[in-house]
Amino acid sequence: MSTDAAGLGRGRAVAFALPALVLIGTFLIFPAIWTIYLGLTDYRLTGAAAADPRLVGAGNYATALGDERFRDSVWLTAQFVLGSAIIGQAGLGFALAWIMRDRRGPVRRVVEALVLLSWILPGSVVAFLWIALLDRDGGTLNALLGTPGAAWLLDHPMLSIIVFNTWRGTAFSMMLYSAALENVPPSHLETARLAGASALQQLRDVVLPRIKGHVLTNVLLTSLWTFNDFTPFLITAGGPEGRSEILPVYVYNVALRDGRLGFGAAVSLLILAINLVFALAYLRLLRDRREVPG
Amino acid sequence: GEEGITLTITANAISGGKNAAGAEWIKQWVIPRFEAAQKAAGHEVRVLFQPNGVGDEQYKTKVALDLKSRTGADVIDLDGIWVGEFAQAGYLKPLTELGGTAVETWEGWKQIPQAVQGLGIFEGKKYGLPQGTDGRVLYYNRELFGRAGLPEPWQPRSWQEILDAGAALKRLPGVTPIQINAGTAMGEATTMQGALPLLAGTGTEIYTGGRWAGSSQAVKDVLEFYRQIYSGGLGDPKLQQEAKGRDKSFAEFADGRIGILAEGDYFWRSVIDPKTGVAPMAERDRVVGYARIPARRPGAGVRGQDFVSLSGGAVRVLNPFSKHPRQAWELLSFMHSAEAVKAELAGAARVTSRSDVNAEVLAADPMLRFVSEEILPITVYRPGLAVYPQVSAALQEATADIVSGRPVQEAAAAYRAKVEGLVGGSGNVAD
Amino acid sequence: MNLVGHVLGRIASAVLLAVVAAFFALPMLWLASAPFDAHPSITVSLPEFTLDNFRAILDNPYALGSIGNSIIQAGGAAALVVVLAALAAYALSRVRVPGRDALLYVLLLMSSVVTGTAAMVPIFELASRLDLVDTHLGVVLTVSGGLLPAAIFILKDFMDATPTSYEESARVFGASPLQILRHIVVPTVRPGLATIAVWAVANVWGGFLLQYILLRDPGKSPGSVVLYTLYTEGGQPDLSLISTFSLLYSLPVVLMYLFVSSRYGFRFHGGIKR
Amino acid sequence: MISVHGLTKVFPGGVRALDSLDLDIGEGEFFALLGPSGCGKTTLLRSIAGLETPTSGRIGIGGTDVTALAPGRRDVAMVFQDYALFPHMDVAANIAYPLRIKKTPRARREARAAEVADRLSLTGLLGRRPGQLSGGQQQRVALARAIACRPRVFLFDEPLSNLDARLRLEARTFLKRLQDELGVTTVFVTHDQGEALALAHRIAVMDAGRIAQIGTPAEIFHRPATTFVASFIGSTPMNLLPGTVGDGVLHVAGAALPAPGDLPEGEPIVYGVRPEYTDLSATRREDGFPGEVAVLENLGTASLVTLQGPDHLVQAVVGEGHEPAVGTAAWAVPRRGRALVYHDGRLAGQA
Amino acid sequence: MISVHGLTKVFPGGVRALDSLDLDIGEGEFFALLGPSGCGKTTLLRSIAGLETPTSGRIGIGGTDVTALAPGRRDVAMVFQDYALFPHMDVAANIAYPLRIKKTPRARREARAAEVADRLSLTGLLGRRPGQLSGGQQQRVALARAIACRPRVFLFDEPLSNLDARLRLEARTFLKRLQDELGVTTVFVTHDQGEALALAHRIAVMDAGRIAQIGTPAEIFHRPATTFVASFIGSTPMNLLPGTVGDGVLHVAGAALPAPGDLPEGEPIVYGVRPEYTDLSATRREDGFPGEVAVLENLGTASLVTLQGPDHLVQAVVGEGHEPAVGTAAWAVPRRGRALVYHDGRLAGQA
Ligand SMILES: Nc1ncnc2c1ncn2[C@@H]1O[C@H](COP(=O)(O)OP(=O)(O)OP(=O)(O)O)[C@@H](O)[C@H]1O
Ligand SMILES: Nc1ncnc2c1ncn2[C@@H]1O[C@H](COP(=O)(O)OP(=O)(O)OP(=O)(O)O)[C@@H](O)[C@H]1O
Ligand SMILES: [Mg+2]
Ligand SMILES: [Mg+2]
Repeated sequence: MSTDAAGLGRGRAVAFALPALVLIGTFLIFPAIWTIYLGLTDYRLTGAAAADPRLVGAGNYATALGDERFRDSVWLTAQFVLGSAIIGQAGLGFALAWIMRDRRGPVRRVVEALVLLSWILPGSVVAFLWIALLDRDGGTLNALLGTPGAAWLLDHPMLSIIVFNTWRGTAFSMMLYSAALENVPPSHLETARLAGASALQQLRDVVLPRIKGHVLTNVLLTSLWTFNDFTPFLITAGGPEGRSEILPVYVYNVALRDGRLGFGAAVSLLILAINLVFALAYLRLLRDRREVPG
Repeated sequence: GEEGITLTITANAISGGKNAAGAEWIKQWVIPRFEAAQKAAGHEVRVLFQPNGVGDEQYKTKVALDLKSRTGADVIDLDGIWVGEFAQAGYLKPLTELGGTAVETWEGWKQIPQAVQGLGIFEGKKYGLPQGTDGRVLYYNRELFGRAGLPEPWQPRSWQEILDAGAALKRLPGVTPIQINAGTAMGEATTMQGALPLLAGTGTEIYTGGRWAGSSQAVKDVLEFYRQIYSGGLGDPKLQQEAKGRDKSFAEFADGRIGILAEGDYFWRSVIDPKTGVAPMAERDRVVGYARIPARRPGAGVRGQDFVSLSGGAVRVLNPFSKHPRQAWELLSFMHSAEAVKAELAGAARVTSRSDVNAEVLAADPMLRFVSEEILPITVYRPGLAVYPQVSAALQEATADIVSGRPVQEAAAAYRAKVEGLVGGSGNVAD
Repeated sequence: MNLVGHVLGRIASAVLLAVVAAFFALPMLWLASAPFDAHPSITVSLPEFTLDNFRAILDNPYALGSIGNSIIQAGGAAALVVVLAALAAYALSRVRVPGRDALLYVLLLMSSVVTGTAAMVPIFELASRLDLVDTHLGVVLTVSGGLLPAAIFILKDFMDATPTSYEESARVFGASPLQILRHIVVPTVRPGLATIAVWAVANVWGGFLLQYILLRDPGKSPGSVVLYTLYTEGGQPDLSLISTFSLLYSLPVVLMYLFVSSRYGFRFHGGIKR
Repeated sequence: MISVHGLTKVFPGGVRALDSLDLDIGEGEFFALLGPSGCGKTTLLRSIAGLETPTSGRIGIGGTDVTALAPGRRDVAMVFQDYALFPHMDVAANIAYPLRIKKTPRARREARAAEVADRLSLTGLLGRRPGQLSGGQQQRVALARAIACRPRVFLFDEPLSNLDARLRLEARTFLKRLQDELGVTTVFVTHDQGEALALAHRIAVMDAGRIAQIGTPAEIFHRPATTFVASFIGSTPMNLLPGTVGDGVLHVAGAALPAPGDLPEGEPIVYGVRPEYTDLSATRREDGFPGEVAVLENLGTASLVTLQGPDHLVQAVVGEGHEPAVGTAAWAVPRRGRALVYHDGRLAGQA
Repeated sequence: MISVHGLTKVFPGGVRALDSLDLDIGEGEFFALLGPSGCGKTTLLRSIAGLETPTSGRIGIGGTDVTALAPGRRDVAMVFQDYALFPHMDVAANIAYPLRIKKTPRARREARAAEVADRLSLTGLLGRRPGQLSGGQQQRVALARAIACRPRVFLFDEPLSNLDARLRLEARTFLKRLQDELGVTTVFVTHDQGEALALAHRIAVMDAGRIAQIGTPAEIFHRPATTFVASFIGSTPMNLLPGTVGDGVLHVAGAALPAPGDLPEGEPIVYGVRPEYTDLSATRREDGFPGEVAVLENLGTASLVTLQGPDHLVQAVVGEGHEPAVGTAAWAVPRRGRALVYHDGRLAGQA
């Protein structure tokens, strides 16, 4: 007999989780460990190093950390994550959830449908849509703004992909925050209103403390996904001159275009490490929250 | 023994998409005829075609992964530039090791000029059969030349004459005088149509005698030429940065908005062809002129030439892990027979690897005859080594630097530093 | 509530929503106009109306079939992910296993890296040793491995939020754990399962590189791979084909969205709670 | 102090929660709103607070029309059913929150919070978070927060319903004393009639968005104006039995009872008598409702007896030691002058 | 029928929810578990159901030891406080669920569900979802589901606490009748003493994981064994005043009262008397507690008067029409024989 609600018990719980764990183990952990090994070699897809890769130890890591392009790429990725995941997706997603929290009817349905469509349309299609939108000559945006010839993707590549990714991923945050806001007791908001609190004061004093957990989940997942999002490659290909070469694009260029798989694997692990730092920072914040019993 | 053999061909071609004609040729012509011929000879052979329709890098990756795991098609299409790195990785073996004596005695060798055979040769061994080759020229718009008061036909003899023509064209409103590919967005097109022909025009090759060109005067001269174009208002720097810049340059040329464009003969055949081109020019034959790419100064080119060019091309190789290498060779050589090559062209004109076919099919197209007769003798091929793509990328980055206004000296130094890193130290870099 | 302020607030939020709707709709306009345009360009314009593009795409030997393949692969992966993630999330939500949360985080982090380019060689070699190259199953299994951690992570939040008294009640009546899962838990978290299914489909639907590398027979290629073949020899996009195919190729996910949102509604729980 | 005129609230879905409601509440009054779930009590309270925009009608507080005023500017304080304490703030910060919003200097508001906390015996808890408090303590913190900003009006929405039965009784007495001392006008929503009777100066019984009766607890208890109010008030439900008038006598559930004057002959009426005013007789009585003892419920100092008649149920309260045995026959006899007769649902006389 | 021996439950966090508890419940008994929040009532009920694994001790049902048996095999039915109706099944499916698990053929279980629904007047609701039912209806569906599988034991965890005050009273009578008719052994958890008194054959009052007293409602009400039970039972809280014994007389809050025999001299005692057994006198009385009338609460047929003494509060219930004015002086006189004297927290005598 067991103490959990469904009477699963450890044994059956393991049996329930096992199929997923086996699949994850085979198609995730195993390749991951292999990738770690590759990261220690000078393995290439072709050439002499493909036939006979040499162990280079931490050499790839040293090379990456010493590579200006890698460091630039880290910095661009930080901008990308901060701009599109944290400010863009989480910010806009929250704003939408907040505005629509007590709205019903067609307006909400249309806005939600559009936001969700941007999320579920296939990446390759979406890339075309944005290239068409931002094109220098025939782009719809230039036609609309009356700025023919404005080369958005060239003059503001980061801004373009940040706006793009905001467009692309806001749906997830919007849904999550909509659910979160339903958990904020209306009586708390109303207590603040009765005390005369402004909308901003209500957000600060009532809403944010309440949905901190959701904010953390959201920021964690969206930054993780944004960190590893390859779709911007389809729009700017990392250009011009690497000015939008975020880490996934960097890895793609290194591993696929240049065929340096060992080095690419090492960089992937560095990305993992950076992600880990992010996650730990979030969890740290979370632990701070947990010291406050709710 | 040979009952029920299956052979597979793969290529980056697919019906209804990329290189559709090539795919159709394999499916409609090669497979039925080869199967019939084998049947006639008493062999039961089935041939399958595995089409692809993706970017070159992805195709290359897939083929490499297949070969790495000792699987894959028996006859494989490859870019000639990949032969070296594939061979080094053990993904390819010399044809003679696979096809046996039949290889040596194949009738086709006699028809393929030695220079063109080089496409499939690595370290002196033949790994593949070249499918065809091409050459780079300067295209110019005769109408614009006329309006700018420039002579015509036009054949510049030095870089300066190109710049002069550009200066004249600059006076026409809405016209970009010169488009020489630069920057990383253009990818290999920058190296093929820009940096390497120019480098050849200074008498240097990117890789000679086991060493890679560094920040030599030659490289600086090339970069200086770029600088003169892009900071002198003769080229459109934006075009060099867009992801789809090359396509756009095609469209602009077809539109009469570019004066001079360095491109391969592919541009003539497939881009501005009045009927089948992607950016068709109805008056191509009347409006578009072409000229050889001059050396920096007369006589300053490689081998002391006045004019230079660069060539590339695809090859077909045998899979070293094929279960039926001899039959695969039969299939491969069948695909390179004069009859097959002619069928592949399907009436179109293109510079093939076979002289006998060229003589026949190029008769009607003066431009391609020009390439075959005037350009191929002076052309240069790229080194088929694994690091070449990265050196090429470094070169592209150097041109990108110039386009975005960085001084020649700095761009050259940065390029040299990168190359040293790539090729394993300064010992492998010239100057 | 202050009446004037109320009205002003309503107007402001309506304007903002309109701007947001326009922002999200703008890029999609092209998809609505180009497929019907006899000469599509990248500019959105009133189309010179024609259905020829559709005829042309139907002539493509792989186009329609590829959408079927996408449905098989995305549907298969979504089904697998939903079933396995639901089982695992339920177990993890209900039984305290030491290190459970740390494990989930580590898997989540790994999943993002392993779906990247660098792990291509290991994944390909693995698939080729398991004889999964050029099979739908290979694609389904490899993408599922990458999607499962996040799916478990999100679904666990749903499971945590359902009251345990339902399960206890069923248990007192003698229901087995599997019966409880089938009769009680699955129906109550159905919106969550639907959301995860849509998320999984959307993720697989657009995936290109992995699918391309794992498949040989173009008759098995999904739409994302076929979309890339719609280029001309020179690597130029064939806009009439691409726009039309994009529309057809997007249609199933749009229909799925409409179905799911009308049937279950998109609903998220969430928030890392313990 | 509070005057409500023609207040109507129709929710977007079409629910008419308040239906042209009029109400006047005096200065310093402790006023209870009583009624079944969904009758509009909360809506009325929230409209007074300004949290709902009325569809039509006017609301005045202290002589000024506040209908269009924002809630924060009406000078009212509200205590919600769930207390709405902010979980991330400690007790002191919770109490001082309204003052913080009003930009009272920190020292002043801390002093004030301490003073209020002292009055409600919360001093030892100032540093705790709401999650670390018992239900009764949470309720007092919510009260303290409402008191801290010294509003003109208190609005309480079922502040006791989350407490357990024992605590509820204590909190009731506490609340009553506090209001007596502070003398602040208080509107108090409840669906527990015992609470309303015990606490209020006056009670409004609501039904479907309208007011069924307003009066002092005694008026409401002893002379409920309608059968609805009658059925609602009382710690045990009033017996309400259908009958007819004939020859000046009421014929109700097998009993013949004296009728009050001026009832039309032959009309159907409803006869109401509280179990507390119903005596049990073990012998047959003309003026008693016959039945068999079906259920016995212990009320502590008394017992509630349920008689099952041929087609009616009657309840009576009997004192300690007088409980009949279950299954025996008995007659329930209404005490003289304590019964109420309703005609057309409205009070028609006392008998 | 149910026997619990030495039952101890320590939760992983270290909370000792049950502390070596013994209990025997007879066949067909309606047994109430009463106690303040957190005393372990739910834990005991869940242990009987098998939803908690006891740390030590044994549980028997109908003579067999079920301590290690899975909940589904104990033949008990439980109604949860939140009813736990499955939201995605209609009423019929909910009621039939236990039979579906027991693999009863579809036709049989539908018939049985309809029969049970009829008995609980749910027939018209069979096609509805729980979300479309009122609280009272939901409660009846939960009962019907429990009844449908004809278990040996019913376990109810505060089944009335989610109903509003009015419904609760009706449901109480309904539940009592139902149990009388079915005669199934029933264990009923509540923290409302009124409910326990009204419904149960016997009551166990729990305190901190132990049983403070077991007895019939009358025993518990009239002779609470400890001050804890005394303070917990009664619809108005019992007056419990500290005092001392001296010269055979009790000195309590300014009054001198006769002491019961055998109390040690000079010891501190607690004097308990219910407000219902306390009379008010407007004139000074030696045996009365002096005070000033501080609060008046209307109880309907009576009023509760709170007297504020120099350092004590005393409450008394006065009949209609006898309410004193607030602020006047009065003396609260315990009725003879109704007062209880506690020494060391345990009942020491009656006075
Ligand atoms: N925001 C809303 N939208 C639509 N209908 C509502 C809303 N709020 C309340 N109602 C409806 O208005 C009516 C009155 O609701 P109200 O909350 O005032 O009742 P109440 O008397 O407070 O009931 P309870 O005792 O259950 O709290 C109900 O029928 C309710 O369903
Ligand atoms: N799963 C658990 N883990 C740890 N402690 C628990 C758990 N369940 C209950 N407790 C603790 O055990 C004690 C008894 O809890 P129980 O739920 O039995 O009380 P109760 O008498 O039913 O109270 P209430 O009237 O509030 O329902 C409480 O202190 C409670 O905090
Ligand atoms: Mg309410
Ligand atoms: Mg409990």
